[in-house]
Amino acid sequence: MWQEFSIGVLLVFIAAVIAFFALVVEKDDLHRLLLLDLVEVSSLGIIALLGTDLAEALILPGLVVGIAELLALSQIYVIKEGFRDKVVQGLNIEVIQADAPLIISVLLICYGVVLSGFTGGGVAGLGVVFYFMARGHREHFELLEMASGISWATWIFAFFVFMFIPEYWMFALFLAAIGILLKVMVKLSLSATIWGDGNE
Amino acid sequence: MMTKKKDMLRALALITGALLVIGFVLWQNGTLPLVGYEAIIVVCFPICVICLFLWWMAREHGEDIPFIGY
Amino acid sequence: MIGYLLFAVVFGLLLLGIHRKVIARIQRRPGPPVWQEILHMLKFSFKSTWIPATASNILFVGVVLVAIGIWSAALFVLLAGGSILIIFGIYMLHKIVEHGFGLSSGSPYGKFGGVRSVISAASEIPLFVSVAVVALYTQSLEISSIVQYQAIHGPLLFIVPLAAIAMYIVILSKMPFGPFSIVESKELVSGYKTEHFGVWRAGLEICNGLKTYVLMFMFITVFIGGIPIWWMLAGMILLTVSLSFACAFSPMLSPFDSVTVQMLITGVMLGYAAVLGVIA
Amino acid sequence: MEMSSLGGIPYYILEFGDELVYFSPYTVSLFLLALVFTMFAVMAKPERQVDIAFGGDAYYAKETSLQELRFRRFMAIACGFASMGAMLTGDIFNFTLFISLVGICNVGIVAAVKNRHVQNAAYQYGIVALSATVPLFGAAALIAATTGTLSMVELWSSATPAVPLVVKALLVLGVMGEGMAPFYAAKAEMFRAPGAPYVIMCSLSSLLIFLRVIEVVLVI
Repeated sequence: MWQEFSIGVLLVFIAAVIAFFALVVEKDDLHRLLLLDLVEVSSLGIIALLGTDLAEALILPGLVVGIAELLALSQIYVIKEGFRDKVVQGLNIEVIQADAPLIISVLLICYGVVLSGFTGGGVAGLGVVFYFMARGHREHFELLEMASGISWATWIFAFFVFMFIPEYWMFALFLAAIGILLKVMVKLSLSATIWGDGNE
Repeated sequence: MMTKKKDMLRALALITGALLVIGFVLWQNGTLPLVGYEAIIVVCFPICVICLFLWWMAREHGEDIPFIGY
Repeated sequence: MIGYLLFAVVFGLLLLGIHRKVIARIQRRPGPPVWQEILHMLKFSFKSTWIPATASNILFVGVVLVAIGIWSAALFVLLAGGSILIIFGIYMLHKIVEHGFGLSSGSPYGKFGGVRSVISAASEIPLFVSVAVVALYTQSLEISSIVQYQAIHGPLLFIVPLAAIAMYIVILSKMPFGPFSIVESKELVSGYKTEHFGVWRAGLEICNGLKTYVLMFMFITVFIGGIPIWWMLAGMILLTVSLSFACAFSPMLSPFDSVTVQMLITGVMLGYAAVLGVIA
Repeated sequence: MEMSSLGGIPYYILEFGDELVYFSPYTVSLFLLALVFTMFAVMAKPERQVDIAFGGDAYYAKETSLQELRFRRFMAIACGFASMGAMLTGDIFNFTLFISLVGICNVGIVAAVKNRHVQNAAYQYGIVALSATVPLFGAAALIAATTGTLSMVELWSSATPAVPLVVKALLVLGVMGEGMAPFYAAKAEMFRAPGAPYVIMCSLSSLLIFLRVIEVVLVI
C-alpha cells in the first residue's frame, strides 16, 4: 500500500510540475487564472491519496478555500479589466429562445429535489445555472445570499438536533438534506451570475 | 476643554502608575507571580509614560518649556 | 523590575549617545555630549505635540505604545532566560512598528520610510540563520540553556565565529548612521518618524533605548555567555564603540545595494549553516 | 528538539476531540500582537495620504470612500482573526487552512482600492497565493500520510515517526507563497494604497505566519 501511495504522490507531483510550468510560461492574465484551477486540482489529488475518512474531511475545506480564492481572483480580474460595465443579456442562441431551457431546468430541478442532499443540490443548481445563462437575469444578490445563509443555518441546526436529541433523527435528516440542497443550488446559481451585468 | 483633557491624562497616568506600584508590592509579597507582574508592566508602562508626557507637555500657546517657565 | 526597565532605557540611550560621540570624534568633530540622547528624550517629552489632520489617529498613537510594550517584553524574556525565538519574533515585529509609524501619518516621507523598512526584511534572515546555527550546537533555544552550554564549552564566539559576525551585522543594520540604515536616510527627512514629533518622538526614543540595550545584551549573552552585570555593561560599551567605527568608516548604501548586500550575507550564512549541519 | 526548549513550556493545552489549541509563551505573545493590531483595524480611521500633484506645487489628501473603507476594514478584521487562529492552533491542517485564509484576506484588503496599479499587484499576488496552496495542503496531507496524525502535540512525542525534511520544506514554501505581501512592498504598488490600519494588517499577518511556521517546522 505504501508502494502505491508513493507512486500516486509521484504522479501528482509530476502533474503539479507540468501545471506550474504552464503557469510560468503563460503570460495572459485570464489564461493564468484558468491554469490556476489545474494547479489547484493537484493539491486536492495529494489529499485524496490518503484514501481515508480523514482525506474526505480535509478535501472539503481545501476545496472551499480553493474555490473562494478562485472566485475572488476572477472578480478582481473582472474589475481590473473594466468588464464590470458590460451588459450581459444571456446567450443569444435561437434554439434556447424557445421554452426548451425552462423545461430542461424544471426537469433538472425536480430531479435534484428528488435526489436531495449535496448531489441533488448540484443537479438542481445546474438547472438554475442553465436557466440564468439562457434567459439573462435580473438577479438580486442580497436575496440569493440570504437564502443561502438561511439554508446553511438550517443545516447546522439539523446537526445540533443529531447531537442533542437523536430521537428526532428522521426530522434532522430531512432538514439537513433540504438545507444543503438549497445551499448548494443557490451557491451554484451565484457562480452563474457572477460576471455581473451592472444592475446590482 | 483643554484642562479637562489634561486632567484625564493625569488621572490615566496616575492609575497606570498606581497599577505598576501595586503590581510591585504584590510581587514582593509573593501573591503575584513574576510573569503576571511583567504582564502588568508591559501593558501599563507605555500608557503611563505617554500619558505622563502628554500631561506635562507644553500648551499650544504657553511657555516653550514647562517647569522653568520661559 | 520597573527600576531595571528604566535603567535599561537610560543606559540604552547613553549607548546611542556614545555612538554619536565616537562617530563625531572619528570625523574630527567635537560632537554632542554622550548624554545628548537622554536629553533629547526629556526635551521631546515636554514639547507640544498633536496628531496631524491627515493621520489615522488611533494607529498613530497606538504604535508608540506597542513599540515600548514589545521591547519591554523582550527585555523581560531576555532576563528570565526565555526562548530566543520570542526575541527574534519581537525583532521582526519591530519592522511592523516602523511600518505603522510611517504609514499612519499619511506623509509621503513617512510612507517611504515605512516601505523601506519592509523591503529591508532581508536583514532578518541572517539573524534567523545565526539563531539556527546556535541551536545546532546547544540543542536548545532557551537563553538559559545557551548560557549553560557556554559555561561548559566556552564562548560560542570562538565556536561559531561566522554566526557571531552575522548577528553583528544585523545589529549594525539597526544602528543609526550605519551602512544599512536606509530607513532613516536623509532624502526622506527622518524616514518613518518624520511625523511623530514631540511626545510621540519621546516615546520612540524610549523604545530606541530599550531596543539598543536588548540587542547588545542578547549579543553578549548568546555569544560570550552569562557574565556579571558590570562586565556586561562594559562589554556593551565596547560593542557600541566597535559598531560606531563600522558606521563611521562606511558610506550609507542605496536601498537596492543595501538589500543586495544583505541577501549575499544571507546566502553565505545559509551555506555555512548547511556545512555545519553536514559536519554535525 | 524539545517543545519546551523552543517556544517555552505550554501553559495550557485545550482539546476539542482531536483538534487542539495550545498556549505557550511564544504562541500567546504572537496571538496578543495579532489581537492588538486587529483592534487598531477595528477602531482606527484610515489616514488621508498626502500626494503631490505631478508637475506643480499642489498637493492633495486622498480620501477613502465609506464603502471601500467598510469592505477593507472587514477584510482586515477577518485577516486578524485568521492570523490569531494560525498562531494558536495545534493542528497542522487547521494551520494550513488559516494560512490560506490569511492569503485570501491579504488579497482582499488591497483589491478593493480603486487604482489599476494596486489591483494589478493584488491580482499577481493572488495568483501566487493560490498556487501556494498546492505545497501547503500537500505538505499537510503528506504529514498525515507519513505519521498518521495531524496533531502537533503528538508529532512532538518521539513515538510518531519523523516528518521527512522534504515535507517540511514544502510547508515552508507554501507559507512563503501565502505570505508574500512584504515582498510585494518592494514593488510598492500594493503599499501605495492608502488605508494604513488595513495595509499594515497585510504585512503583520505575513510576518506572524512566518514566525509561527518556523516554530512548527522545528517541532514536528
